[in-house]
Amino acid sequence: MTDRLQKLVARPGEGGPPLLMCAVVAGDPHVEATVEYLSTLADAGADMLELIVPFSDPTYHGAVIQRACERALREEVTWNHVRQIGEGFRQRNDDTALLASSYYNRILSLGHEPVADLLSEAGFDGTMVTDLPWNEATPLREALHKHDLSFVPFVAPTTPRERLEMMDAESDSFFVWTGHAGGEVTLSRRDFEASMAEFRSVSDRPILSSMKISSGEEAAEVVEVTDGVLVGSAIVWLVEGRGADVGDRLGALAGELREHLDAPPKDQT
Amino acid sequence: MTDRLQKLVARPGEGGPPLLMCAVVAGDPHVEATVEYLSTLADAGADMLELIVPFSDPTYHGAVIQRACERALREEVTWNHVRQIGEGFRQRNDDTALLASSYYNRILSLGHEPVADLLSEAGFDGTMVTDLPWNEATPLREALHKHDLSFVPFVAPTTPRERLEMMDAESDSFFVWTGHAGGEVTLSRRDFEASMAEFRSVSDRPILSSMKISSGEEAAEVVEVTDGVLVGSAIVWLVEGRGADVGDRLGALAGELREHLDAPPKDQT
Amino acid sequence: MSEASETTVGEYGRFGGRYVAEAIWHPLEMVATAFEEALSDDSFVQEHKEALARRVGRPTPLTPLDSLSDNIGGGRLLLKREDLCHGGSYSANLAVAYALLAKRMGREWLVGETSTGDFGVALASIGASMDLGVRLFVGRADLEAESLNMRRIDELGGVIETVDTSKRGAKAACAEAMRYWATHSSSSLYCPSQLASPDPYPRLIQRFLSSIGTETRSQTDERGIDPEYVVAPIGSGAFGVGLLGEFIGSESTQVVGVQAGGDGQGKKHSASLTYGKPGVFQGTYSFVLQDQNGQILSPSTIAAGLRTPTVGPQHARWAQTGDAHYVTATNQESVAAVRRLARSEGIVVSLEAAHAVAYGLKLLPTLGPDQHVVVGISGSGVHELERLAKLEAEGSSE
Amino acid sequence: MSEASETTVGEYGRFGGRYVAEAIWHPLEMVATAFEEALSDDSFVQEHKEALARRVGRPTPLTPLDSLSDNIGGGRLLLKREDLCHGGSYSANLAVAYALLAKRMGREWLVGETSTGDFGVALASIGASMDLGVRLFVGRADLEAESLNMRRIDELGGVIETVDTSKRGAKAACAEAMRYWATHSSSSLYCPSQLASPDPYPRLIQRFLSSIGTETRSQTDERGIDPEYVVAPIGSGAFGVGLLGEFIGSESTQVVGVQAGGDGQGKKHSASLTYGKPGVFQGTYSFVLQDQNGQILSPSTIAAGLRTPTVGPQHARWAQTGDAHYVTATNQESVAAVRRLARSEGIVVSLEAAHAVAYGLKLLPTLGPDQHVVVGISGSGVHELERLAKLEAEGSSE
Ligand SMILES: Cc1ncc(COP(=O)(O)O)c(C=O)c1O
Ligand SMILES: Cc1ncc(COP(=O)(O)O)c(C=O)c1O
Repeated sequence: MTDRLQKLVARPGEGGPPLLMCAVVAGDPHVEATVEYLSTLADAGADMLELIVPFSDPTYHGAVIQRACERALREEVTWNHVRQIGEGFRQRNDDTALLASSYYNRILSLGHEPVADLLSEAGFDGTMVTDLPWNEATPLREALHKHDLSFVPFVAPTTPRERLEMMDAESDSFFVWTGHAGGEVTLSRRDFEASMAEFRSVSDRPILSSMKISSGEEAAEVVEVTDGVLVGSAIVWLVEGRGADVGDRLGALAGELREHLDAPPKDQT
Repeated sequence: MTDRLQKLVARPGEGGPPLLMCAVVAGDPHVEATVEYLSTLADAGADMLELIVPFSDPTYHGAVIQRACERALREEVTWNHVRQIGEGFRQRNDDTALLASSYYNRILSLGHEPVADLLSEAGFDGTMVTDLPWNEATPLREALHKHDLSFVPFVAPTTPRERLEMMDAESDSFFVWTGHAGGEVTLSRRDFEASMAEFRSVSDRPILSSMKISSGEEAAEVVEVTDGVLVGSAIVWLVEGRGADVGDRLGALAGELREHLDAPPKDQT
Repeated sequence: MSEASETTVGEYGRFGGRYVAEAIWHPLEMVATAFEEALSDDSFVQEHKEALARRVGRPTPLTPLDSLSDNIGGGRLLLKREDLCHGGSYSANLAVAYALLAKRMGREWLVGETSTGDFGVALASIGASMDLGVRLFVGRADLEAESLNMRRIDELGGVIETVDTSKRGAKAACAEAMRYWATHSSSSLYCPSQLASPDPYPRLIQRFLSSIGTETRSQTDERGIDPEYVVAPIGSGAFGVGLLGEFIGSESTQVVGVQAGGDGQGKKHSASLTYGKPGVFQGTYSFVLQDQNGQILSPSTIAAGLRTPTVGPQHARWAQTGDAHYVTATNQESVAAVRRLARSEGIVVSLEAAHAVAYGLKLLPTLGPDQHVVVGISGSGVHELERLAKLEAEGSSE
Repeated sequence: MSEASETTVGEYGRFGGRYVAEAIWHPLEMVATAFEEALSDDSFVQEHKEALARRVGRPTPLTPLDSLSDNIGGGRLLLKREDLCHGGSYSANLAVAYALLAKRMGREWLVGETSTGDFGVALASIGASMDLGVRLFVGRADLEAESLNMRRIDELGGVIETVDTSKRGAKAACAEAMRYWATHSSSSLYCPSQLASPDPYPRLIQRFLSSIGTETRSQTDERGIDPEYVVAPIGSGAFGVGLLGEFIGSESTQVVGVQAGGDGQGKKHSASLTYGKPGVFQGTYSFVLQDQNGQILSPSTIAAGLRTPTVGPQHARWAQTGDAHYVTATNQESVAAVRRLARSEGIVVSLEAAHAVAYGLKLLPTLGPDQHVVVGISGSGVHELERLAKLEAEGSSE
């Protein structure tokens, strides 16, 4: 783990405010804009940023991110562009964690070691790979760990306890809960809370919830039982609108999310 | 055999002129016209007349007679109409042979005996049944013979010698040679002559040829090796034209045929 | 109605015979002779058996319909699946036999008629594989309605001769094919699909399709079943004679043929055994749809393959002796049976076969769980789907 | 190209694995467990065997093409006829197995994708007969191009979910089906038609389709033949693994997979084993058509069923070890093969199968009269005829 990520990951355990992670698609609509958007989101209060490296077939993502990937693909986003974006962002920001996410074939096309080298050099803190489950990730994880980079595991409603235990034992940073897989969120509030309780009984690591959150209120509700949120579609959807004021609107959404996350929990004061 | 038919059938053997048989479809275009046409043809020189009793599915006939049957069917030609036609014709003519032809199912629908009774009473001399081969004809033949009516057998290019012998032994009047079965005449002149020679070696009975003859010249050529002709389509085709002068045109064709048949054979004088 | 006709060849009681133009008598006699000789030639019989296995795909399954039987309650339904033959219908069985016979006789062409196209496809297929030309007579209405099959025939190199008739069904094409054969009998073998044909075809067809029945018998034996009913769709009755023949005379099995009841009003139908009278048509003495003048009436049914005004002489005979009984199913019942079978068993059968299924479905509730109904599926319904969709769109069933 | 991936489950050398979203890992694990248990349960194995006989119509024939072989000269060609399975393609074999497994697991729905519609028809058929719902994901382009099969699915009560994509082939539908399953895994069984799927599907598909190969083996044995070549069309490779698996490692038989060479220019094709590189797609590590950035490239071929950018991991493995070799046939060669086979043998095969036939036809002249080529026919070409006619009209072959 990088020091930067370590500090953030420790925060919930120390009673600090919930974590806010925001996602953008690299190269949507072009590489320079992406650096701009990442900075804006960080400035408005995002603790962590997910840079989605577009893949031709984003099987598990929803329609909004699928469309964004299609837009970005017209730009032919290469690993060099990813390096540029990381370096560009790090010129402006040194505290906010930056994670590259993609599908495994994009990693394989460059190779585990070169990807780890590149991410490390460009100031990333780790990766998430949508179609690389923990069991299959050993080669990539080993390459990343040489550079103190993290491989962030996903948890799903279907993840059984043994897998949670395995991932908790082998992982180093935090978890991302995906309550859906591109489709609608199908879990009831009760099931969601039960899942989080089960996770809690296994692991002390923070868990961020990714479940199509699109407003501060929704975020505040979710962090009653998790340690933070990952907001993807709602951010990317603002980019889709384009226009000159995308930056302002991104800042406004991130600010709203931050504000609600920092407010004391409704029920427990 | 009726006396009338007997006289005609004997004629070729006695060195008389070839036989001319003309066919019309009963009820085409209506029953009264049919009587008219038969009389006209007889007056112009036909020795025998075939009254085709229309059947819904004249499988083995050519397009001209098929269309004529369709026209006649609109008139619903019943056996009673056949009786009327026979009686009407006999009021005007007592020498010309009259044969009813049809498909077997029309005979069966009334019954063998009733058909024989009716034909006899109405002045017919016999029948031809297109889809009733000699082997299957015993019940009908027996019914006809009670009234001295004839059942005229067909001979085809495919008829083997044994069948000729059988039919010659069992039949009483004459034969009709069909060089086709609704389609084009496929036999070459040489094959035709060979067939007739074979027939001659088996039977002394007269044979009339039905092979889409449409002019006096064709008729004259054919009777070089047969004892006469049966002209069907060419007659019926004239009726198809309709108009007021059908009778005149029928008479003209029959007259032309008669004239050429009576002229001395080209080669042998 | 008239007195009985005394046939001299191919008799089934008073039915059958060879009522054809003189030009065809001897060609038919040659086919009859070749057929008899072939049957007594072990190598031909063996060749035929092998061709059925390798070309047609025999044996075809006997599929128990457990889900449907459970849902309806009562007896158990099983299907004899000729829809799984090469080409999707039982026709391949007959086509293979014709081709082998033609080869044996030194004929270069197979000549036949086709209305649904099934038989045409079967003939064209086997013709292609045995270097035999195939000439098929098809009514214009059938040609247009069955474009998929007609395209298939063309792809297989078959020659299609259009017969100008606006009525669907084999009648006109049959006449034209026979007429053609009359003048080409030395180079070609006439291959009727209709059991209602002049001798020797009824006996030839029965023999060459008999494996459908004998195979069913051994499959039921294997499962320890003695069927209460064996049911077949009957148009001209070729498939029916193949399946039912084996069970005729059985003490324990009732033999049922189902004809097309059309609109169910007794007016527009193809039910010669119910509404017809004995007569001669298509070269054989059998039950015929006809008026009081002996004119042939137009058959009507949603199932083109059943659209024939007459029926093979064996069925006329069995109807008379009571060895089999003949019933009808309507257009509506048959469409419903296609749907029902598709939805509950995943098997899409032809509308022809659906007539038998419809009757089988009616039998089930009258039976107990140890009683079995075997229904013969003459062909697959893939090519019917377009029609069904259209009917649905029109909101009618004829 | 990257270093090898070390898979932990479902390995075929360095290929295979289970590369899926976390949400699907455990559902797949449950399928894997159920599959293993089912295999060691004799009653399941027996039930499966019986279903293959009664529902699918196994055994399918091995048809010797004497006429075609005589004409070409050289070796002898035989076809393994999966076009005679229920529904007209080998898919029925797999669909039956999925349905039995789903029942065993207490699942109520079968979820899958279909591009040519063949697999969809098979799944809908068997689903109907076993009271299982069937939900099929189909790309819009495929839906329009394969209207006959789609209508059939509808008739069978299958639910079609349109996936909005203008490209033909299983890719988009596959993703959507898996995504749907991720949130419905407790009530439904995911039933991929593609061998290029996450573990346990490659091994499950190989096992459940193995009867194609073992049956072929016993049929060649019966005829006293030891084939020189066994040839199968390879899209994702499910049919291929079923047929070829039995012959892998044989000393005397060469095993050949034929992929779609498309235009023959090496640009528009679906030949992942010839032009692809190792990578992860559709949940498995195998050969993938991709650019240097790891983006998946669109496959192209006239045969929708072969239009996939990747291939099952077994084939990647066999290509690497040399146990099988993989070649291509072009669009043109395949269309010509359909025609040739139809005209000379009366068998209309799918364009997919035609790729293997095209290669088989090239092999024949290089062989002697005692040498045999067995070509696997994955499905019938009835539904191709409309397309062929259109191509002909356009005077082109793509
Ligand atoms: C890695 C990753 N990032 C982002 C997202 C999208 O997040 P959201 O829930 O906001 O749509 C997903 C969705 O599954 C994901 O897997
Ligand atoms: C009994 C009968 N009458 C008439 C005809 C027609 O005669 P034509 O040769 O003039 O067409 C035929 C033709 O086969 C026939 O069989």
